[in-house]
Amino acid sequence: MEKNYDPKIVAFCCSNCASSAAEVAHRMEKILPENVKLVQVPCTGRVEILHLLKPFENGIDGVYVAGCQEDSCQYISGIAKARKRVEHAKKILSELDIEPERIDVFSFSAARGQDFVDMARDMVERLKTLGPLPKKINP
Amino acid sequence: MVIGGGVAGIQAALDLSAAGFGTYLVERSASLGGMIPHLHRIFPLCSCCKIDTRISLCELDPNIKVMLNTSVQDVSGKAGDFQVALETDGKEKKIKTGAIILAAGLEPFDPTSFDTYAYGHLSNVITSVEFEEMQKPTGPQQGKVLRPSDNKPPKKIAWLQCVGSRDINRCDAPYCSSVCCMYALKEAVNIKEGNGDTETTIFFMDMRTHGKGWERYFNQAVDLGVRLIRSRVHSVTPDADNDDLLITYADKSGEAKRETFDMVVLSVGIRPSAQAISLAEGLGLELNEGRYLASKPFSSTVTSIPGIFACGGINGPLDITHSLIEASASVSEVIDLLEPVPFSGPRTYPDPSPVPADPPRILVAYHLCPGMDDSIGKVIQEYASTLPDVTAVSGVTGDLLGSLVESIKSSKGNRVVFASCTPVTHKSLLEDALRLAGLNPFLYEMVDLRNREVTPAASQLKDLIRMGVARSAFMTPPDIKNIPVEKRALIVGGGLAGLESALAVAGSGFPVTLVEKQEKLGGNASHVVRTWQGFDVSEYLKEVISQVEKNPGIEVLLNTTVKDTKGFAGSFLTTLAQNGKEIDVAHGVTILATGGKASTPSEHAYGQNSNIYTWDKLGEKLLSDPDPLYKAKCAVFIQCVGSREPERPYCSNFCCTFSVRTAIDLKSKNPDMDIFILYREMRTFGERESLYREAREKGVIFVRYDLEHKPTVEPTSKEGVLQVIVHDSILEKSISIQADFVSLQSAIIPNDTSTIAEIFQVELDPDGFVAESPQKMRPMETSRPGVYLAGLAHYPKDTGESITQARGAAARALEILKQDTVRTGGLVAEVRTEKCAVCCTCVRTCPFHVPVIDHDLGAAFIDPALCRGCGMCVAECPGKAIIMTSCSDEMLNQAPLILLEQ
Amino acid sequence: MSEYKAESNLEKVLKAGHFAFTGECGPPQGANVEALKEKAKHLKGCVDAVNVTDNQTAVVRMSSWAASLVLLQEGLEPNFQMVCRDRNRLAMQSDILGIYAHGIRNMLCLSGDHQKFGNHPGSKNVFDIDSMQLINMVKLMRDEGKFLNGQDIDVSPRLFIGAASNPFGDPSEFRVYRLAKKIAAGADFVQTQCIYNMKRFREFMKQVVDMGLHEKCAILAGVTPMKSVGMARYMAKQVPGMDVPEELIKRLQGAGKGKVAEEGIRFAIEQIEEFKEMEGIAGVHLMAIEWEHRVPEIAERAGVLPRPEI
Amino acid sequence: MIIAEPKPIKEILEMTKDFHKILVVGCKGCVTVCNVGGSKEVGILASTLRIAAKRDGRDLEVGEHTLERQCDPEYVDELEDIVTPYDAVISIACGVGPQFLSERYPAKRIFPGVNTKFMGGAVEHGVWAERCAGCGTCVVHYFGGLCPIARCSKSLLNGPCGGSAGGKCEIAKDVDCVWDMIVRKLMQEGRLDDLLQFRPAKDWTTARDGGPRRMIREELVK
Repeated sequence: MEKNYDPKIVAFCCSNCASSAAEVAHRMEKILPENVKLVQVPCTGRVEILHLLKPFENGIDGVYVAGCQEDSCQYISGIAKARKRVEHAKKILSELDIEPERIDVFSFSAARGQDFVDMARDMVERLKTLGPLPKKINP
Repeated sequence: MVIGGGVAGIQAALDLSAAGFGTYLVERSASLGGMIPHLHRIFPLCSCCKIDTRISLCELDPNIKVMLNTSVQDVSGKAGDFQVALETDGKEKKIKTGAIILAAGLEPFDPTSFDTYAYGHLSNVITSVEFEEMQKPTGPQQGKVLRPSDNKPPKKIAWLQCVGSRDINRCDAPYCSSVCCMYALKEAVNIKEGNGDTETTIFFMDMRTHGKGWERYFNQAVDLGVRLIRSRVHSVTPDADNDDLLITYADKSGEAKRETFDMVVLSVGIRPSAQAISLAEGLGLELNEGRYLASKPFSSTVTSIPGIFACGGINGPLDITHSLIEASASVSEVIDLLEPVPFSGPRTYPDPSPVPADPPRILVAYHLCPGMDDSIGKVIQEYASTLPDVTAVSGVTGDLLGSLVESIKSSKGNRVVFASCTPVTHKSLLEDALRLAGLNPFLYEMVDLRNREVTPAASQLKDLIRMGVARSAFMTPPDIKNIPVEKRALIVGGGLAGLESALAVAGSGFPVTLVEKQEKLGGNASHVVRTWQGFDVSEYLKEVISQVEKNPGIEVLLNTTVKDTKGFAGSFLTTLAQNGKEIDVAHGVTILATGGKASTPSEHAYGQNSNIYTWDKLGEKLLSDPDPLYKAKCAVFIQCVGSREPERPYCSNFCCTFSVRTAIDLKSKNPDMDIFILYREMRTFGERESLYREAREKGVIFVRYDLEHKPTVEPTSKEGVLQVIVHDSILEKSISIQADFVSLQSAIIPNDTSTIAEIFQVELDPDGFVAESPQKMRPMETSRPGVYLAGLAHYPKDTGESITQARGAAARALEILKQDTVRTGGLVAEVRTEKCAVCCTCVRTCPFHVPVIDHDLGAAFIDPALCRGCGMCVAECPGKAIIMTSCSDEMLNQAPLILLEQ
Repeated sequence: MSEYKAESNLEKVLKAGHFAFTGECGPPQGANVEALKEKAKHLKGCVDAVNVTDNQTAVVRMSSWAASLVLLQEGLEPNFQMVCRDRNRLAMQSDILGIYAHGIRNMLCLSGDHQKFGNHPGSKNVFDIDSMQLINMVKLMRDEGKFLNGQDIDVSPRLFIGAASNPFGDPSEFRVYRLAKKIAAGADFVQTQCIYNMKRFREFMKQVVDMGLHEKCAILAGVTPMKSVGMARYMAKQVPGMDVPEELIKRLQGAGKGKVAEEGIRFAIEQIEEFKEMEGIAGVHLMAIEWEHRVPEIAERAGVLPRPEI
Repeated sequence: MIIAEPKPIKEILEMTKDFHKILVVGCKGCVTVCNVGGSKEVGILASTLRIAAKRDGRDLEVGEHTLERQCDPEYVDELEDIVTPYDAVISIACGVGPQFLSERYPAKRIFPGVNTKFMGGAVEHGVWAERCAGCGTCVVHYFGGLCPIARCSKSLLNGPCGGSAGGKCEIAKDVDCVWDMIVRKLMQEGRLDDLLQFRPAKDWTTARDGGPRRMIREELVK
């Protein structure tokens, strides 16, 4: 694995809990890692398998979905749906002999800013250990 | 004018403004929010972002003038014409107002005076409020709970209940603060969830979890391993050689015990704030023994002075839910009293310009909160202007709305990207601005400046701006309809709650259709003798019913049930069934006051002897022919019959008070009568505690029993005396009682809510009552917009609380009735019919059952007024036939790339 | 025209009102004729007829008609089994003609276990006709001398037609009717699934007798001695439509180490004793799977020896 | 409808590995309804192929298109221009699709992207079950409206085999015994006699056993 490799990560982030968590994180002056890019969605139930795969076509190393706790999704089953879709996307990656750990899903209680940032950092660490996708994947 | 900027005051101000009143919101401190910002979580939700939204709504509302750091000097005049003298940091100011709502709330009890707990002497003894501050992630300790003496995380924490509550001797607080049990449990649970090994122990007298969902939470806490000790605490003393604390207490059998903890939390009670008291006294308002406002019978929010109303902490020890209910209720009183006079007339909007086919022209506007680094502004300025399609960048301050509209117009933008610290709270602002500028109100994208490094170099900031701009470029305007509001309320249920809300709605000039399935009005109230304060209910009920019947604005339909309802907030069409024939009613709002009833006991020999009553039957008897009861030598009340058991894990809330109240009344008729109340927890919460004391003074005998050893009732014959055997859990022995009659306080169950949920498509809570949505913060709203909630359908509650909630629900409902049109469409899912394979996937996926297959259309149909915009169907549709302009596939597929362009 | 339908030994024994006793013998998974003969030796003289299974549990074995012929040479009377899984109606009818031509006189008609259980799970099953239709087809060939298509047969096969019945299968309330249906379709004798739950079986037989089915057809009760506790458990759990009561398992466990097999046999013998007395039961079908060598002993102790010569 | 399932990606990769311009073609018919061959799945398969190509550095161009139906020539014709630049096509319609495409575009290599399973319906969102075996002579009315030919593992017509236990089929605990259902239903309706009636051997000529089937409706034929 090459030196100071900096993975690129996309996080689909529900505009409720996950965002509030981000806010709390901010108040606590916890900084989200540079290389994690947030894409807000009204609810993680909006995120499709395709949205989870596309980034890998385009040189991104990891994707995760950040949503509410199962019991506090204001759309009832949003995060549950997201989990299932993430599972499926993982399956597709592994069928392609790509580490399924590159995709994941996390739940946050709105008050847990710390968790939000930790999660992002963990993801960065995880991808550093996984290393970049085979060189050629980056155009 | 609303005095007090706590949660109640804020709600009152918002409701007033919604009802068309110009409102002054006076707060003596430097910020709105009262207690809540100090809390970590409010059962069952986290407190963050629950109150902020409302605060900023107040700040943005042209009809609410927020006056911080302001105290009330003097009030003169009369209802409709008050003059209030205010002082804002030194400067005097006189303001005229038609009515005043006192929302000057409560404050925590200060335990310094108690030597027992050595608060102030021992650093590891803290108050629950201090503890909560520690738990709050955004608090000074960033959510880390550490014991003050050595900054180590405590391993063994004790909570001491009723500190400054239920106690006349040491502090004049005869009442129960009614929130402490819950918050102690909450704090303990949160600690345990953080670290399972922390030992948590609560020393309590009665565990009072009498509110909606509380009992379940209580059970969860116990399952989580929170330890509960029924006891009285003698003293907290320092442990010999370290900072640990030694608690000496008497357990339930009276035996003295000692145990060491490394931290002690005092669950301090609440009391009316000093300011509230002085204010009340200044106004010459009557205070009760607990130094709360003495309210008018059946009107908890009406004070002794016409035109002055009160809600929240000043009326008694109330939790958030009840403060909110009272806030709305007090507003409905104001609406009754005054014609609304707004500060600024209703806005007029130009028709939105047709879908802009021309390329996106994006205005990037930003708003920095106080305390944010101006350099952020610079970064935005410089960077945004370099981005494609951006025609202008401008920072907005002061009158956000005005300056936004201005910059939109001057920049000729057709999309807006708005960067601010808490975007969610600016939604309505942006939509208004766009509409005023003649644009589709949904052509905006919000950039979340939260969670950003304060240093300008922050490339994340740039990412966000880039993203916002890109996303807005992808946006196409969704189509929007304005639908006229059906200015009528449908109220389901002719019980007291239904009647009260009917009067409140009709009182403000909107017609009401009141539906009752029985052949007469009155519901449960018709067999309630007195409120806990002792007011005569049957008299009052007669009065209310006659008012309703006299009121030309109220159409009463008896023997009528609801068959079906369709439509959405502002425009419902409901089909009623009245003995065979169907009636259609068009209405803008619905209030569910479908009530509840006492369940029929399956135990205690109920039905085998004419002297065994349930509380409602006893009430009827007391009203129709009380003498036999008065003559009784011995009466027994059994509590928690079917409540707080595995199959019904909730507390029926008012039964304890009912029994104590009735016992007192019986005693006063016949002092020689022996009265036993067999209870599990005595839940005379709040000011009802005084009744408990009175009953004990009058010689009513209270016997505590456990779920494991329930009392038994032996009917000797069909009429004759009853033998009641109860195992006294304190004396640890069985007592046998010969009773002339027995009253079983059986669980209160809602009336066929499953059907109601079916018809009105509202969510139910786990106990089968209609669910609030969102929980706690909207106690009169159901999960379906435009459908409101009052009375027993919501949760068991006594007459007074039902009335208050009913009036509150009316006030909430007016918010919609007062509008002329409701807007549908916007950030919702739309079906592209030509692509639809009518596969039912969306029908099956939607959590709210919104999509239907429209056979004329030959495609799925998603009612924009009902769609909540989660996008789940969009993601699931196998034919990609459903789109979401605000969050398109293109957007979600492109966004990551855009972020990657360095 | 003889008084018999097929003149098989089994038919004669039953007609003569003797308590019939049939055995079973699974063909080898190969062409090992010696092994087959070995098994046959044990059964000889102890039973009236020997069922020869047809790829039982969908495991490939020497074809049942071939194995039947071997037994015939060894002087035993085979009860040729045929399942619907592996043959369509053409193959079935030709085989039927074939076995009759070679002197086989009994035939048991079965659906057959699904191939999923066997050693060729990937195979395609046939199930052109079902067991009921097979019974009826054999009857048609015998009594009316016609093929299934209605064409005349030149010398029709005269076979004693057997069917299987599982009193413990579900839906239980229908089982007796299914038996009635098979009898109506043409079954001359019926061999039941092996019985362990005597209580349920008695109830079943009561229904049978009430409906008078035992007068239309000879019912042979199926018996399989338990060799081990493991076997009992396996049958209880794994074999669909098998009912092994817990107390039997306990009883076997109770027997103690090394004595389980003996206990199993003792139970089997008790069963046979009861069947002798049970109304409607015409005999016992002993399925001593891979235990042929114990059959003589069991027969002896059950007091069904010597077998009648007719 | 016709129910299908996606082929394992490895299999698809293997069969298309020599091609550099691939068109993925979906169908708006049954396979869209059973969430396997609609435009959403087209997108997912296409993306998967691209990722795979990038993974091992092959240059691959993947096109996406979804036809109204792949079982009607008019719609298949619509591919005329679209298909030109591609040298291979993956059809994720039922087995009919790849064949109509192969016949219409003989110059292109056509690959199936799904495995066609059976004729059935959705018992709940995401769960489909077989209901019809297309035997050509429907007799469900004899059996309480339930088809033993499609739903009994042995296609028995005269009652349950000995393997029926607890309402389940002998082949697997999660397979319902249709005969158990039939018997209970008819007994409830008091139609035991129907069950006792002997159902003779079925004439399979109308089924697949009668050879490849075609249907001509003279009144429709030009």
